[in-house]
Amino acid sequence: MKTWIKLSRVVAAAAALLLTAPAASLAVAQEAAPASASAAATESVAASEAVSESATAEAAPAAAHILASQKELTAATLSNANTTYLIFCTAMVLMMTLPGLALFYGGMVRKKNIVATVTQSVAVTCIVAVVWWAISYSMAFGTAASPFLGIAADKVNLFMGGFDNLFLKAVTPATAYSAAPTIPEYTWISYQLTFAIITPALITGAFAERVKFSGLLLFMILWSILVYAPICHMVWGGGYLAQKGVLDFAGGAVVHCNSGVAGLVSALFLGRRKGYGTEAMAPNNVIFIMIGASLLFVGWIGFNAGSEWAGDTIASAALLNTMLCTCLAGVSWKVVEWVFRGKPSLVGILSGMVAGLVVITPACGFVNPMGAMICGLLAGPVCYISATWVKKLLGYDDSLDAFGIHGAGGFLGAVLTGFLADPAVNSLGHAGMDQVMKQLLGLGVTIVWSAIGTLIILVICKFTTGLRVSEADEEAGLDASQHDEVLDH
Amino acid sequence: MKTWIKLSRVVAAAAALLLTAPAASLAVAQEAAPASASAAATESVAASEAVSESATAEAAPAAAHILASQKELTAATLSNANTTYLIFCTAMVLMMTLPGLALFYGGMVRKKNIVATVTQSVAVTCIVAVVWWAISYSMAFGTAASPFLGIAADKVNLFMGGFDNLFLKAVTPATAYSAAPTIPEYTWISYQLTFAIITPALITGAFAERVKFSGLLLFMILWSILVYAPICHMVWGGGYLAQKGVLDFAGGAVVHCNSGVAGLVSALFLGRRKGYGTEAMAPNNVIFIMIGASLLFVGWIGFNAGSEWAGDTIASAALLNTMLCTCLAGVSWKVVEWVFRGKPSLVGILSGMVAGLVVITPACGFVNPMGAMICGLLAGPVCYISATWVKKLLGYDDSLDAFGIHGAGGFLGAVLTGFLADPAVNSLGHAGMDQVMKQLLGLGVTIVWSAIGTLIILVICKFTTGLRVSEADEEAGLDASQHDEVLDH
Amino acid sequence: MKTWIKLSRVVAAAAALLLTAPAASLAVAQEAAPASASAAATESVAASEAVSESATAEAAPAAAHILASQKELTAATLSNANTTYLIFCTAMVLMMTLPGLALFYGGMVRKKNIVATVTQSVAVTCIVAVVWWAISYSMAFGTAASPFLGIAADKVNLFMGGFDNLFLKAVTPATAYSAAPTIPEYTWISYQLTFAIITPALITGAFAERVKFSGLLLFMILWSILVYAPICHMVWGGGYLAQKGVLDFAGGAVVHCNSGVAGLVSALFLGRRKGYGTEAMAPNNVIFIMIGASLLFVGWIGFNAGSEWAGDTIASAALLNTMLCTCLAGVSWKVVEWVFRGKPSLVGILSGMVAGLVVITPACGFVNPMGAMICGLLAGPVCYISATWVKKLLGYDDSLDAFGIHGAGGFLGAVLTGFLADPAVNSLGHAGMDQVMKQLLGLGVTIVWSAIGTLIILVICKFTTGLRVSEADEEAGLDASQHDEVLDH
Amino acid sequence: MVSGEAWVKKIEAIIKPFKLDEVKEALHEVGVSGITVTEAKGFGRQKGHTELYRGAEYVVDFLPKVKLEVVVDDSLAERVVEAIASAAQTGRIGDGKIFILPVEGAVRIRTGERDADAI
Amino acid sequence: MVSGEAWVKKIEAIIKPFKLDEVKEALHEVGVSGITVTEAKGFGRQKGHTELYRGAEYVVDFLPKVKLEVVVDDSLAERVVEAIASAAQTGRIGDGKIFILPVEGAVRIRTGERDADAI
Amino acid sequence: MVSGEAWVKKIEAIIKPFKLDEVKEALHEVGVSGITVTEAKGFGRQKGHTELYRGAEYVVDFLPKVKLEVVVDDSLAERVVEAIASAAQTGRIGDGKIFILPVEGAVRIRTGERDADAI
Ligand SMILES: Nc1ncnc2c1ncn2[C@@H]1O[C@H](COP(=O)(O)OP(=O)(O)O)[C@@H](O)[C@H]1O
Ligand SMILES: Nc1ncnc2c1ncn2[C@@H]1O[C@H](COP(=O)(O)OP(=O)(O)O)[C@@H](O)[C@H]1O
Ligand SMILES: Nc1ncnc2c1ncn2[C@@H]1O[C@H](COP(=O)(O)OP(=O)(O)O)[C@@H](O)[C@H]1O
Repeated sequence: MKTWIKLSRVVAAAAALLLTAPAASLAVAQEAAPASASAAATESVAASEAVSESATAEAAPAAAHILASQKELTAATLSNANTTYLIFCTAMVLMMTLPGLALFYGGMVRKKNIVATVTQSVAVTCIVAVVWWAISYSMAFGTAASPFLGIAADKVNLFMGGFDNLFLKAVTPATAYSAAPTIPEYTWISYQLTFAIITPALITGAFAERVKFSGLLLFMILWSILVYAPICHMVWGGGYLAQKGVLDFAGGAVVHCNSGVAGLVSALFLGRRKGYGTEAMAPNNVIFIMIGASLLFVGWIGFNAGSEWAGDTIASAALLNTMLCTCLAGVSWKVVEWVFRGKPSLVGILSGMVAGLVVITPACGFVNPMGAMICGLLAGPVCYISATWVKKLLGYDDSLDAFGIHGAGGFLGAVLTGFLADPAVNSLGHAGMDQVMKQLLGLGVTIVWSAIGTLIILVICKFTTGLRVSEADEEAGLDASQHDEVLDH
Repeated sequence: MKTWIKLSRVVAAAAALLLTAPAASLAVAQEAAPASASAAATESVAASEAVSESATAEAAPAAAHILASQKELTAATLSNANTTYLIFCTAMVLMMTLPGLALFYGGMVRKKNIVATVTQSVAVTCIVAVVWWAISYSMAFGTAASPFLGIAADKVNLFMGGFDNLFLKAVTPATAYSAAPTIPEYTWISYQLTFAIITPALITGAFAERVKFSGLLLFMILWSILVYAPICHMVWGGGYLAQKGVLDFAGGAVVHCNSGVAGLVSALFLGRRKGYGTEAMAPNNVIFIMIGASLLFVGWIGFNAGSEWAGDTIASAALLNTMLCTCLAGVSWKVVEWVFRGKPSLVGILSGMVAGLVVITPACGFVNPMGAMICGLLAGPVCYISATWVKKLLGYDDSLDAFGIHGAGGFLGAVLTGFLADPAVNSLGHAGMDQVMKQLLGLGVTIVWSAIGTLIILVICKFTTGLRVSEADEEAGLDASQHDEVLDH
Repeated sequence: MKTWIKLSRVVAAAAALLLTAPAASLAVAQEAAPASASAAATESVAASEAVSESATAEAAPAAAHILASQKELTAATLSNANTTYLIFCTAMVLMMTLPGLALFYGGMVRKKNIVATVTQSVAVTCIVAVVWWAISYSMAFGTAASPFLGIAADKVNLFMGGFDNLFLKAVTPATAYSAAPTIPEYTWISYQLTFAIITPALITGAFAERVKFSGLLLFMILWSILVYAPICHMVWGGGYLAQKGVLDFAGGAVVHCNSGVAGLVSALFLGRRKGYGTEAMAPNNVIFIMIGASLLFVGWIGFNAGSEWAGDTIASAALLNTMLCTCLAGVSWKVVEWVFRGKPSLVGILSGMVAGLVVITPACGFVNPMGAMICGLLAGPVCYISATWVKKLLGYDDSLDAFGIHGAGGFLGAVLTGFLADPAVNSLGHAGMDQVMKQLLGLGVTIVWSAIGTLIILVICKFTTGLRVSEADEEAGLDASQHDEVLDH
Repeated sequence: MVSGEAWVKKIEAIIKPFKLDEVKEALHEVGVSGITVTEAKGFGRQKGHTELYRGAEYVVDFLPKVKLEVVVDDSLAERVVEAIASAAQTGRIGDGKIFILPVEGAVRIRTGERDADAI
Repeated sequence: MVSGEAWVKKIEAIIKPFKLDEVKEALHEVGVSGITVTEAKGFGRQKGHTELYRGAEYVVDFLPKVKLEVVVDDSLAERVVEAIASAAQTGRIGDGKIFILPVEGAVRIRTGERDADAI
Repeated sequence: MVSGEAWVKKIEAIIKPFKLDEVKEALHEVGVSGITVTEAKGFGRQKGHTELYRGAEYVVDFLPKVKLEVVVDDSLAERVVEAIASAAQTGRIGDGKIFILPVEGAVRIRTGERDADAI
């Protein structure tokens, strides 16, 4: 019977996800006509690239989104300032996962699971770096030159970058990636790696307190390859969604919506924790949560402003927008909580701030400060509702709200970007219902791909390594049962 | 009777503060004559600005202190290197408050108040950002164009920047602030925001373990507007003290003396914690204190060297001076403690380091390394005496030594700057008794403004939200009573 | 009898170290011939310096290793981008020690020693900064102009930089160090200071849980002067090993092998902790270990990529290599542990990551990503064996594996650099048996100097301040006995 | 006042931590109005685990337990014991123990009430 | 040696944490030379609070308490109880309880002294 | 079931923390199969230390101790006491105390076994 309940939940989830499909297909339809125009435009842009780039490379790096290829890097094109910029952004985004997210999640679980939860972030970091080097960088930022499974190379390129750059074999000290032509590709790979790390690491929040360590590792390897790399390619690697004009400055769809949906599917698939709803599951250490959230905030500057790949005006806008939206979202969550809960809590303010960071992520390089404040004002209440009421209503156990905050916040931010983009801030941005439809297309594709991919991977893990620990192991805690290592001796 | 004691203490404090007034007025008098000359000089500088700036903008950015206005930013004037510099400094100063100061203070209180103390830093961050966007940035760095309450615009400008830039409405992607003309104003606003955040956050150290959360929030909103913004404008926004030639590289007066004095007044006004002097109030976690102090140290590089707004020679001097003074102050506090206490303590060394950081703050971009060592040698003993003997003597309960360290250290540093400034390091610096008098003027005005402003705000809070929790709530701890959220379950 | 055992252990250690001497002397012999050639080359390089440098300063800063001197810095040669780069790298390396290493080590000891262990890192930071300013910077990066103890200046220069720059007296805002001619010397001093701090701080891992605080301070002062400064000069200050062509990008020999060997000698000299092998000595807080290791990882980007002193292509390679090697080493240690221990542990993965960081340190700016992966693959198992089996076998008590990880890892990395250096990445690099011999020479000299110097200093400390606490103090814990300050009240 | 006679009993129970909420509920139903709880480590038949850090092995055979203390009237003791025993049971090794100890006197600090009135 | 006769008493007190220093002083004055203290959580008439994290509600009805144990000679027991009771009292709900238990034997580990000599 | 007769004893020992492993071994050899351990702070003849933070002085006279509780059959009690006493002894002040208390009943939660069978 239990299996039955589980199955029915999974089906329900699938159904829920399909509800987004119409929106997506609608958007696809709407895009059908302009698409060819846009493709033509893309080509012409590509044609005039050699000329335009030397002139405007710095002025409009985001345009390079659509033009994915490897370029030569010479002493003349190399910019020490921009490379410096991206190296530090890399360090900051790395800090978001280690120790940021590790502590943010580690502090939220019960004490018997803190070591295991933290280990998940650490292990994901290590394993994803190896996968990135071996396979997924090529799939995300490569350019397929030969057909794959009988599909023509240009069609393959819509969804992934192919396998010509496995083990980074085509990368040399003299190459750059077309989106950031003034920066050595080595740094580009490193910076993008930190995104490839934190996205799956976010999903561990939905797995927490019941996942088997070996199962988690297998899941993460497969997910990096089958879900992250293609979605990343579609949006940032010059693939399908980039060509459709989807705006996603720093990862509202690629990182947050993607990991949030994967978290929801995983939470439904794994089922609730033993004792969920009856046992007290208060966070074991809110100070660790605070340290984690703070380092997420600080590091997110490298994530958001860093996504401009140069310390320029757009990066400056992204910086200020990130700070304003985050802080206002902290306030707006707090206010909602004060009203509904009677007292404001530290975990509440911090959750609000993280919600704000998520919402501003796709928008930060496109909107003006007033737009950022609108994002912040909505981020608090919307994510509050999603992480409290909606979760309760639907009854799934997304332990640390991977979906509640990242899924909902990423969705909200992507949509708001369509409404609020200000061309004065970024000439690539543009607001209006047409842009909103494009954003919904981007979200729809991301959600469907992520949900289906995640489900397939979960099934694979379930029947190989296994995914959930035994009841006794869950009771004893993952620290003891998975790692023989506990916090309190 | 209790009220009586409280009142008498407040009066005593007021008296103590007035003692500084003569020094200030003396300095004002002394300055009367040169002031006009200086004003003239200012004008001529302003006149030749168009010429000089393009030539020497990078060489002498500190000159821009006196020339506050918005400038146009073009692709030609934008410097990616300097923008990169300031974006990272922003991240570092943000890290000072979150998680730095939050942990530094959180570790020092008793366990039943750690969550509340940490929440104060977090909440101040959020609320100040919103206030900064709405009002205080305009007051700090705007330029009043119209009279205010019947006062002529140029007189208004001596004390605040007016209200023409509320909600950042005059800021665009193409504006820069005159002090840092190579950097987008968006980044300038962000960087200065982190200063506007940490200054009131420092005051929470004087409030700790007995303040009502709602009262604290109201206090912080008002204080940001009525105290921080004007003092910031007077020193850094081209106002009165800037024109008088007060040297304050990174905030000895604006940040530390200001918050220290506000802390003292608040501590006196609130009265001592229940059990102060009889109950054991040892820090709940010295490791958190260490993490906090360390992140303060690291982030302070962005605070001090960052206040040059470019990675140049002066920034380099500020960097080295900061490291040397901090470390020597750690040693000098330790030695004093070893002698008087019998054993050196971790909290002692860390307190010494923070004292060193505070003392070098106004001086770091003006003195040479030998000067920094003199600052460090004095920082330890002076702040040790202030935070231990003086506090004991006067009997006020400045829980975490907001005044003992930041007030005293800021004062010492500002005075030492007058003695030690080396024109070889920074052509704007100049040592001598005349400069010391200017420094005392700056300190006097800051102290008086801060003390009176703080007192007014405290009274407002007391009679609206209330300021101090009930005895039972204080006993139970602020974590439970203010936030329903405790560290240990 | 106890003294006897101790003595015999020290003798054994000395013997073990002498085993490396043949390798060293062999290498010296081999180098005898090419050395003169290399010296000639050096001279000719020096001759053509004025020309070459203006042209290629940025392209090949590592060449400057061999050409140590002070240079004039003008507005024309100053690079804001590079200065920005190095200022942030300074902050990051500082963060490695505080709070990184302090937490990494603090979490590993028993709870009764956590405060003392943390205090050691903090105190070393403070004291070394003062020594650096007064003496050791001059010895490491100065140029001796006059004979010392009757030894000619150019011979003195082979081993140390002399005493002409005590108290930084020859440093001005207009000087730069020849290796980084575009950056003010103030920043150079600061950056190198962070290396001078972390190296002795690493040794505290071998002292942990039994060292007297006063003894530790004396040890650190002497060690900074007598061991660190000369070795640093020999490799990075243009001394003997630099001239021999030893490759050490970021400190495999200077920092890690050096501190590891010093740790081994210290551990042998001090003897084991009371209860070692019988009492449970599990880490008191693996979360602190995780925070520490994570901040080491993040900060190490400033350590490794920073050692290029500019954000360029070589720095980019160092960045990517650091990330890849670290993560793969985390995986490879985990796998070994999973096989031998039955379960992977958090401390294990983190130890593997630190091992990877150590191994890639000397290699990071010379090898390509494939080389980095080879380093990472070996780092895990080799350091695992060294920190578990070898330690057990030899029976010394290197409490936190200063030798097991830093000594062994530094050695491995330096040797691998000789095998894997890729001239396409860095034109100064070159792989082959001749380079391997040079690397062994560098390691041999470092090991012998470090071992003998450390031993002498230990003897001095033993007979002055004393080195080890009494049995009762060790039982009570260093926190209470050395600092009157405990974590739990 | 110290009667010497033990009309009051102290029930001490060592249980698995995650059973605390259930046991509390059970005691509440039986009419117990006060409980004192301490964190404890237990060593017994239930096996612990071995931790290995860089070659050093630590046998962690003390497992986390929670110790409950309830002082009740003699008449209630048996019911309390049964309530705890049934609520704390999982049937797996390591479920814990209950001990009954005699108490000779009790005081409620707030009021100064004594013995049976105090509990 | 286990006499069976209880000339020695163990006084257990559950008090509010911030009263520990005062109680210690009071005991010191009565002549008590040894005390053992444990952190505890208490459940009783005093109300706790409700914590709400992202929609999940946790009723925290265990409040922080401190448990004192003092073993004393029968003759001293009453004075000890009174000392604690008066020092720990705030008059507010949750002040805690004192229990007196019989002790049948005592040993000072350092010297091996027994019973009354041991305490 | 609550017999009133105390055939079972509870041995409580306050020892120095670093002696725990040795004491556990000693008890194991005597045949004790279950121990419950709590962290405690002890105040006694052994002197603590004074902490001074920025002028404020805190006398820390509570020292870290470990409290062991072992419930055993009357017949084993004396041997248990001796095992603890000899294993925990350092001869230095602060070694701690052992107390013997009567127990009137015991239950093994897992099985419901009572009294002697339960321990
Ligand atoms: N004789 C004893 N004295 C004190 N505590 C005991 C005793 N025996 C068991 N315990 C406590 O009860 C817990 C459970 O006992 P254990 O033997 O592991 O399993 P079970 O309860 O199933 O018999 C132990 O961890 C210990 O805390
Ligand atoms: N029957 C009991 N058994 C054990 N501990 C008790 C008992 N009753 C109360 N306590 C302890 O005493 C504390 C205070 O009791 P409570 O009922 O809250 O207030 P009061 O002491 O004012 O009656 C509780 O938190 C609990 O730790
Ligand atoms: N009368 C007592 N009641 C409860 N605990 C005691 C008593 N006397 C001593 N203790 C405990 O025993 C520990 C050791 O006692 P102490 O007087 O310091 O030294 P010693 O054991 O050498 O006599 C104390 O720290 C305390 O925990």
